Amino acid sequence: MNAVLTTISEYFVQSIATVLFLPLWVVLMIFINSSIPFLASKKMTLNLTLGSSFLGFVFAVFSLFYCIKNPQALVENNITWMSTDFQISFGVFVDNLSALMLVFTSLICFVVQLFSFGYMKKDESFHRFYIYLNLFMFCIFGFILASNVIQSYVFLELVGVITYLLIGFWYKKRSATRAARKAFIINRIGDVCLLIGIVVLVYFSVVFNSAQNMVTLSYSTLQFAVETLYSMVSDNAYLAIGVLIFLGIMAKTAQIPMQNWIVGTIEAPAPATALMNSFGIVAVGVYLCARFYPLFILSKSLMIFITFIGIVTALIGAYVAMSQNDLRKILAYSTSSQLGVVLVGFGVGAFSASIFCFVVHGVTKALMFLVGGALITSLKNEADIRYMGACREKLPLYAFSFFIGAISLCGALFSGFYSEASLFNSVLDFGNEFLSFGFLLFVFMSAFYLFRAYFLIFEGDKKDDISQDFSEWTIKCSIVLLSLIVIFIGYILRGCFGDFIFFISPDKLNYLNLVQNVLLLFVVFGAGFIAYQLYMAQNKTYIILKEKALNKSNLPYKLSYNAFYFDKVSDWFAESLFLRLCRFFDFIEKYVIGGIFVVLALTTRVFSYIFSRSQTGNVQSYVTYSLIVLSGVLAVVAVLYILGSLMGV
Amino acid sequence: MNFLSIPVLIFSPLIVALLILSPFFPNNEIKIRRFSKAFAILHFIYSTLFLLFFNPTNFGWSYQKELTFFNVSWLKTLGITATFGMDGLSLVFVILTSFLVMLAIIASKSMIRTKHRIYYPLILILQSALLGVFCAKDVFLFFLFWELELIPMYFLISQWGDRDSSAAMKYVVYTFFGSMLMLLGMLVLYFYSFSISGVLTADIESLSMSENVFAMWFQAFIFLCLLFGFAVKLPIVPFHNWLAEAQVSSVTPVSILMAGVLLKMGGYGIIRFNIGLFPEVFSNFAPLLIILGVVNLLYGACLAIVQTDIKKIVAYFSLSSMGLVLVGLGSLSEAGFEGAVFQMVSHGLIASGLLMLVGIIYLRTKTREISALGGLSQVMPICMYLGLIICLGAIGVPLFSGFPAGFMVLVGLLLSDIEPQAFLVCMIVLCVLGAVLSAGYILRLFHKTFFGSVLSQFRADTVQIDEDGNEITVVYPKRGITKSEIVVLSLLAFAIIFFGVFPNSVLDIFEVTSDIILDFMKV
Amino acid sequence: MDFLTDIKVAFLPELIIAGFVFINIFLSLFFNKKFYKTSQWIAILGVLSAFAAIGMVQAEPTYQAFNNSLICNVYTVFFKSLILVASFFVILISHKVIKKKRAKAFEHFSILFCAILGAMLLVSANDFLSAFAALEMLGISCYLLSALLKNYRAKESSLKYLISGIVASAVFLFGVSYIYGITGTINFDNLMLALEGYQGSMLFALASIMVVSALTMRISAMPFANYVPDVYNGSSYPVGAFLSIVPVVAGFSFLSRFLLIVSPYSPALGVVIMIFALLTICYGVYGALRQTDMRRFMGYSSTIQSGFMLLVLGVVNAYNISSLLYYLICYLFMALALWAGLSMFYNSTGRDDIGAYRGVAYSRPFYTTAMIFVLMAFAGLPPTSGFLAKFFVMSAIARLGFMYIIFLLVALLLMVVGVCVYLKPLRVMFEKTSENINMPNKAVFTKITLYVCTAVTILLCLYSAKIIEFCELIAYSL
Amino acid sequence: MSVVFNIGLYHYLILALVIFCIGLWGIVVCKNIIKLLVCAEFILNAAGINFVAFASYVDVENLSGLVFSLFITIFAIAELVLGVLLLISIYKYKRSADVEKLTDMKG
Repeated sequence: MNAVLTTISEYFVQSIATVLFLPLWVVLMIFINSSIPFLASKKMTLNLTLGSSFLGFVFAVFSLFYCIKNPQALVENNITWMSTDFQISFGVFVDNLSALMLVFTSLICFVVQLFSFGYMKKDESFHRFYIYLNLFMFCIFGFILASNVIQSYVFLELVGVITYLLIGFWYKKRSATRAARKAFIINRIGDVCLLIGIVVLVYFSVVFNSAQNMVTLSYSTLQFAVETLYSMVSDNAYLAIGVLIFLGIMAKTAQIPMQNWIVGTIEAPAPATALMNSFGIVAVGVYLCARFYPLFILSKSLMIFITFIGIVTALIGAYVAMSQNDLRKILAYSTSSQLGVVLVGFGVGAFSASIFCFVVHGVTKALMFLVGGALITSLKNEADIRYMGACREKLPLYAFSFFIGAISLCGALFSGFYSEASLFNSVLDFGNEFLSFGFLLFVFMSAFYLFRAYFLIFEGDKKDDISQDFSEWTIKCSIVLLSLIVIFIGYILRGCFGDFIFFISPDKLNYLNLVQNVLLLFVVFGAGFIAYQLYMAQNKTYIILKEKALNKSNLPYKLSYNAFYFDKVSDWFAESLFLRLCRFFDFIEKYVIGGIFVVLALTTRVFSYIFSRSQTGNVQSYVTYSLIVLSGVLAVVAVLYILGSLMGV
Repeated sequence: MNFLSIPVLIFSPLIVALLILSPFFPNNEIKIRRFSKAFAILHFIYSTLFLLFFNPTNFGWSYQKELTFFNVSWLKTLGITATFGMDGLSLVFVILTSFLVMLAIIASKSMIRTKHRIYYPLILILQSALLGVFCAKDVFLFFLFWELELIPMYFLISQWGDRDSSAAMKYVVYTFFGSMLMLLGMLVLYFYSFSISGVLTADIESLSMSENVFAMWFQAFIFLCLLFGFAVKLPIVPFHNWLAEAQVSSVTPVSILMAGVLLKMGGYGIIRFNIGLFPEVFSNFAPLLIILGVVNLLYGACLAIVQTDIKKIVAYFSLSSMGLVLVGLGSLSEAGFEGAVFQMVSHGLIASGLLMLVGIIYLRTKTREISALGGLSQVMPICMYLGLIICLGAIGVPLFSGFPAGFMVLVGLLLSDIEPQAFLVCMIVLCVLGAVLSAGYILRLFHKTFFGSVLSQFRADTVQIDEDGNEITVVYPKRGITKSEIVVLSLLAFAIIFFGVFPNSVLDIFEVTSDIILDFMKV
Repeated sequence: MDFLTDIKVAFLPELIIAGFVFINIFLSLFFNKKFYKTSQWIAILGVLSAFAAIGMVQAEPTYQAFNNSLICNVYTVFFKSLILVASFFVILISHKVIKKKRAKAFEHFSILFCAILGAMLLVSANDFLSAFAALEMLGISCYLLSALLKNYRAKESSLKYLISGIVASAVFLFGVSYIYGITGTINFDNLMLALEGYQGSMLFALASIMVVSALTMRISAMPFANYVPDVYNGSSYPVGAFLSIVPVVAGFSFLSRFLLIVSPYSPALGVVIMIFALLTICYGVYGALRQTDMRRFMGYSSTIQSGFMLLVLGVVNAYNISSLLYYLICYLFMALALWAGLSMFYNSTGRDDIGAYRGVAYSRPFYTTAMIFVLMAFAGLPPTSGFLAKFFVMSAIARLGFMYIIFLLVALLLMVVGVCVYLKPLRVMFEKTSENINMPNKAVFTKITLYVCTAVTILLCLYSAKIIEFCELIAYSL
Repeated sequence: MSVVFNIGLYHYLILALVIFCIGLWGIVVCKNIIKLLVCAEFILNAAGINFVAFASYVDVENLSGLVFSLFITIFAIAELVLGVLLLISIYKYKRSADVEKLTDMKG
C-alpha cells in the first residue's frame, strides 16, 4: 500500500507541470464555451474550473506526500526560455515549501471558485470572471513552482496583472478601475525595484559563477549563490541589493509605504478579494520572502530593516483598521497589518512560524472575506458596519463563521492560537522589548477591530432592514468548508511545521508557554471586552470616551480614519510635483525644440523673401548685383594678392 | 535555395506598385485593394520562406546576390555595386517589414476611403525601399534606399492624414537633413578608405575602420555624421520633433509603418554602420549613447504622461521605447545588443497595435482628445480585450514581448565593460523608472478610452466623404469592430504574446550575427 | 582644299546645321501657314542628319581645323551630340508653338538652328576669338528666340537678356584682353605653351575670374543669373527648354576647357567658382520657394542645377569633369522631361501658374507619376539619375580633401531646402480639388518626350556603370 | 623734339578701363534704353581698345587682337540693332523707353 502510494506520488510530482497548464486549457474551453451563444453553460464553466483546481489540489497533496516521504528532496525540471550571454530557464521546482503552498493555494482556489458560482451567477460577466480565476491559477501556480528567480519574477508580475484585472473587474465603475490602476502601478514600482535586484543578481551569477549559467539563479543553488555574493561585494552593496529585493516584497505584501493599494482590492468581486487577500498577490510576497530568505539572513541590518517595516506596518494597519466603517476596508487593512507581523517573523528569524502564521492568516482571511461578501450582498450591498446590526438572528451561519474567523485571526482560539503563539514566542526570544510590546499592541488592536466589527454587524440593535438570506448552496457549502479548515488546520499543522518547513535546520514550533499564552489571551479578551463595552453594552463612561475619540478634530482619529493621509501625500507628489515636471518638459518640447524648426522655417522664408524681392524686374538692378558680386570678388582677390606680395609669399 | 532571390523580394512590391499605377489596371477600388492585399500576404509568406531555409548557425551572409544590369555592376568604376545580402539581423527586419506592411494593407480597408489608386502603390514602393535598406550590402545602395523612402512617405503622410502638410514637410526636412549629413559621412569614409587601401569599394564590410589607420577625431567626425542621420530616424531626443507631429497627422496604416518599421531603420543603421564600421569610436561614445538613450526613455515617458491626444501618447511611447534600443546598443554586451534588436521587433509590434487601437477609436468617435473619450469597453468589448493584451505588452509585462527586451537590455547594461559601475547602476535605475512611467501613461490611455461612462458621440455608423465628394455611410458591425480590424489586432496580439513566451524564436535568428559584430568590437 | 577638308573631316554636322539655317530661311520665303507641320519635320530631319554626321567626324586624335581655331575631338563630339539630342527633343515639343504662329515657323527654326550652330561652335572653339564669335552667335540667337512670342513679356525678357548678355560679353572681352595681353596669344594651345612655368599674377587671376564670371551668364549661374527667371518667364516652353539646356551645355564645355588651361595658374579661381556655385544654389532655392509661375520656377530650378554643376569645377581634374559630364547628361534628360511635362499641361489648359496643377494626380495618375520621378530627379532623390548626378558631384568634392568639406556641407544643407522647393509642385498636384482637369492626349510628340526622357532619367540611374565609364573616358581624353 | 607724354600701353589700358567703368556706370544708372545701349557700346569698345593696345604692344607678329577688335565691333553693332528692334516693339506696348518701367516680370 505504502509502496503504491509512493509510486503514485512520484508520478504526480514528476508531472506537476500539468497543474500549470490545466488552467490555461480551461481558459480556452471556457472561452469557446462562452463564445457559442446557444451552448454557453455556466455549469460547465464551473465544473471545468472546479475540476482543474481540484486536480491541482490532488497533485499538490501527492507532491506534499512525496516531500514528506522524501525530506529535503527536490524535483526540478527546466527548459531554456531565453539564451544570450546567459541562459534563462523556465521549469518546475518542488520542495516542501512549494508543495505546501500549492496545497493551500489550490484548496482556497477551489473554495473560492465554488463560492463564486453562487455569488456571480447573475452577473453578465460570469464567464469572464472564471477566465480570470483560471488565469490567476495559472499565474500563481507558475509562481509557486518557479525554479528560479527570474521565473518567479515573470509570474510575479503576471499575478500583478491578474490582480489588476480582478480589481478592475467591474470596469464600468470608476472607483474600480482607478483602484486597479493604482494597485498595478504601486506593484509595478515594487516590481521594478525587485527587477533591479534580480538584474544585479544575474550579473553576479554570470560574472562570478559562470558554471551556474545554465539555470541562472535556480532556487536549488540560490543559497550558494548568495553566499558567494556576500563574500564578493561590500556590505553596503549587499544591503542595497537586499533592500531592492525586499521593496518588491513590500509592494506585494502591502507594507508601508506601499500599502494603500490593498484597500483597492475591495473593488473586486468578493471572492476575488478573498483570494487576493489570502493566497493571491500577498502570498506572492510572502512566498518570495521565504525564497529569498537565504539572502536576507546573511545581513543583520537587512533583517532589522525587515522587522522594522513589518512591525510598523502591523501597527499602522491595525490602527487604521480600528476606525474604518466599511467592513471590507477593515479586513483589507487587517491583511496589511497581519502580513506585517508575518514579516516580523521573518525578520526575527522565525522562518517556520512566519510561514505557519501566513498560512493560517490566509485561510482565515479568505473565510472572513467570503462571509463579508455574502453578507454585504445579503444586505443589498450595504458595506458600512454602522448601518448593520443584529444580523445574527437572520444569518446565523455567517455570524458563526465570522466569529470563528475573528477569534482565529486575533489568535485566541483555533488555528490562529497556534500560529500567533509560536510567533509571539519567537518575538520574545528575539529579546527586543519594543518589538514585543509592539506585538502585543498589534494583537490588542487586531482583536479590538475584529470584535468591533463582529459586535456592530451581528449583535446589537437592528439598524437597517436585513434582506432575505442570500443562500446559494455553493456559498453556504464553501463557507462551512472553510470554517472547518480554519478550525482544524492549525491543529493539524502545528506539529509538522518546524520539522517540515524550516530554514536549514528544523526548529520546533514552540506555541505552548503558559505565561505567554495567558498574556496573549488576556490582551485579546481585554480588547474584546472594551469593544463589547463600547459597542454592545452602551456603558456611559465608555460612550463619553468614544465620543471624545471620534471627535472630528481629534488628530489620532483623523490619522486613523484617513489612513495616515498616505493617499493624499502620494497624490500630491504625483500631481503637483511630477505632473508639473512633465508639463515643463511638454513646454520645452513645444516651444524650445519645436521652436528650432519654426525658426529654421522662418529663416528660410525670410531668405526666400529677400531673394525674391531682390529680383526687382529691373534689368539694371540685375547688372548691379552682378557687378557688385564680381567687383567684390575681384577686390578680395586683389587684396589677397597684394597682401601676399607684401608678406613675401 | 534558388527560388529565394533577394532582388525579387525587394523589387516585387515596386513592380506591383507600377502595375497598379499603370493605365491598364482596372480603376476599381475593391480590385486594387484585394490585389494589393493578396500580394502583401504572398510577399509575407515569401519572406518567411527565407526564414524557413535560413541556417541560424551560418556565419556571415546567408543570402547574397548582386544585381547587375546587363552583366555590368551598378557603378563598377566607383566600386559601388548593387549587392544585396541577408544575414540574421536583416532577416528579422525584413520579416517585420513584410508583416507590418501586410497588416497595414489589411487595416487600410477601413481606414482608407479615398485615392486607392495612388495609396496602395505608395505603400508598396515604401515597402521596397524599406526592404532595400535592410538588405543593402553596399553603403551607397543603402543610402539610395534610405532616400527612396522619403517621397512615398511624404505623400502618405500629407495626403491621407489630417491634410496638414506641414507635418509631412517637417518629416521630410528632418529626415533629409539627417541623411545629407549621413551622405557626407559616407562619402568621406568611402574616399578615405580608398586613399588607404587603394581599392575603390563601398561594401559595408570592407569599409570597416577596425584598424586604426585614421586619427580618432577623424573617425569620430564620420561617426557623428552617420549617427546624425540615424539619430533623426530613430529618433534621439533633440532630433525627435518630427515624430509626434508626423504620427498625429498621418492615417493609421501609415503611422503603423512609421512607428513599426521606419524608426527601426535608424537602429539598424546604427548597428550596421556605427557599430559595424567604427567599433572603437563606438565604444568611446557608448556612455554618451547610454545617456542619450536614458534621456529618450524618460523624456518620452514624461511627455507621454501629459499628452491629451491619444495618438501623441503612442508617439511618445515610441520615442521612449527607442531610448531602450539606444541603451542596449550602448551597453556593448551581447545581452544588451540582442535586447536592443529584440526591443525593436517588439516595439514594432506593440506600437503598431497601439496605433491600430487609436485608429479604430478615432474612426468611430472622430476625436482623439483623451478627455472626450471613455466607456468604449461597452460598445467594443473585443477591441478592449485585444487592446489590453497590446497595452500589457507596451507596459513590458513578462510573457509579453516587451519584457525580454527590457530585461536583456538591463542585464546587458550591467554586463558591459563601461566604467564606473555606479554609472551603470544609475542608468539601470533610470531605465526601470521609465518602465514605471510607461505603466502610468499606457494605463491612463487604456482607462480613459475604454473605461468610464459611455461616450455620447460614439457612433456605430460614420459618414465619410468618398473620392467624388459623395457621402457614404459606413456601418460598423454589432461588436463595434470590423473583421479586418479584428484580424490585424489579433495577429499583433498573438505575435506579442508569442515572442514574449518564446523570445528565443527571434534571438536565435540573429545570434550569430550579433556574435560577429560584437567579436569585431572586442578585437 | 584645306578649308573643305577641314569641314569634311570634322565639321560636317556644323555644315549641315548651317545648311538647314539657310534652308529654313529659304523656305520661309516661299512657304508659310499651311506648311508649319512640314517645318517641324524638316527641322527634325536637320537635327537627325547632323546627328548622323557626328558619327562620321574624325575625333581621335584631336583634329585641328581652320588654322587651329576650332578643334574636334571626343570631348567636343560628346558635347555636340548632347546639344543635338536636346535640340531634337526641343523641336519635338515645339509642335504647339509653331502651330500658333504658322507663318513664322520656318523663321523660328532658322533662328533655333543658328543657336544650335553657335553652341556647337562654342564647344569646338579653340581660341578666344572663335569662342567669342560662337558665344555671340549663340547669344544673339537666344535673345531672338526669347523675343519670338507675340506679347510684351517676350520683348521685355529679351531686352533683359540682351542687356545682361552685353555686360557679360564686355566682362568676358575685358578679361580675355588681359589674358591676351599677358600671354600674347588667343589660341588655347599657344596659351598653354605660353603659360608653362608662369608664376601667376594678380592681373591674370583677376582676368580669369572675369572670364569665368562672364561665362556664368551662359550657364545661368551667379553672378550673372538674375535674368534667368525673367527670360524663361517671357519665352515659350520649347524655347525655355532650349535656353535651359543648350547654352548651359555649351557653356560648361567651354568653361571646363578654359579652366583646364587657366586654373593651375590662378589659384584663387577654384574657391571663387565654388563660392559662385553656392551663391547660385542659394539664389535658386530661395528664389524658387516663392514662385507660383511654373516657367519662373523652371528658371530658378535650372540655376540650382547649374550651381551644382559649377561646384565640381572648383577643382578641375578628370574625375570632376567626368562627374560634370554625367550630371549634364542627367540634367539634359530631366530638364527635357520636365519642360515637356509642363508644356503638355500648358498646351491643354493654357495656364502656367502652379495653382492650375491642383488635383492633377487624380485625373492623370500616370502623368503625375512621371512628373514625380522628374521632380525627384531635380531634387536629387533616388531612384532617378538626378540622385546619382548629385551624388557624383558630392563625391567629387568629398574626394578633394578635408578642406573642401565646408563647401560640401553648405551644398548639402542647401539641398535640403532644394527638396522643399521641388516638393512644392508635387504637393499642389496632390491637393484635392473638385474640378476635373481635362488634358487632351493629342500632343503625341510632347508625350513621347516626357515619357522617354523620364524613362531615360530612371534608367540612367540603374544602368550607369557604362555611362560613367564613358564619361571618364571623355574626361581623360581632355 | 621731346615728347611730353610718352604714350605707352598703360595709358591705353587705363583709358579702356575708364571707358569701361563709365559704360558700366551708365548701364547701371541710365533710365533711357537708348542711353543704355550706347553705354553698352562703350563697354564693348573699351575691351576693343584693350585688344588693339595689346596687339600693338605685345602681339606684334600676329596682331590677332586687331582682328578681335573688328569682331567686337561687328557683334556690338549686331547687338545694338537687336536692342533697338526690341526697343521699338517695347515702345509699342509701353509708350516709353524708360528701363525702370520694364518690370512686368519680377519676384
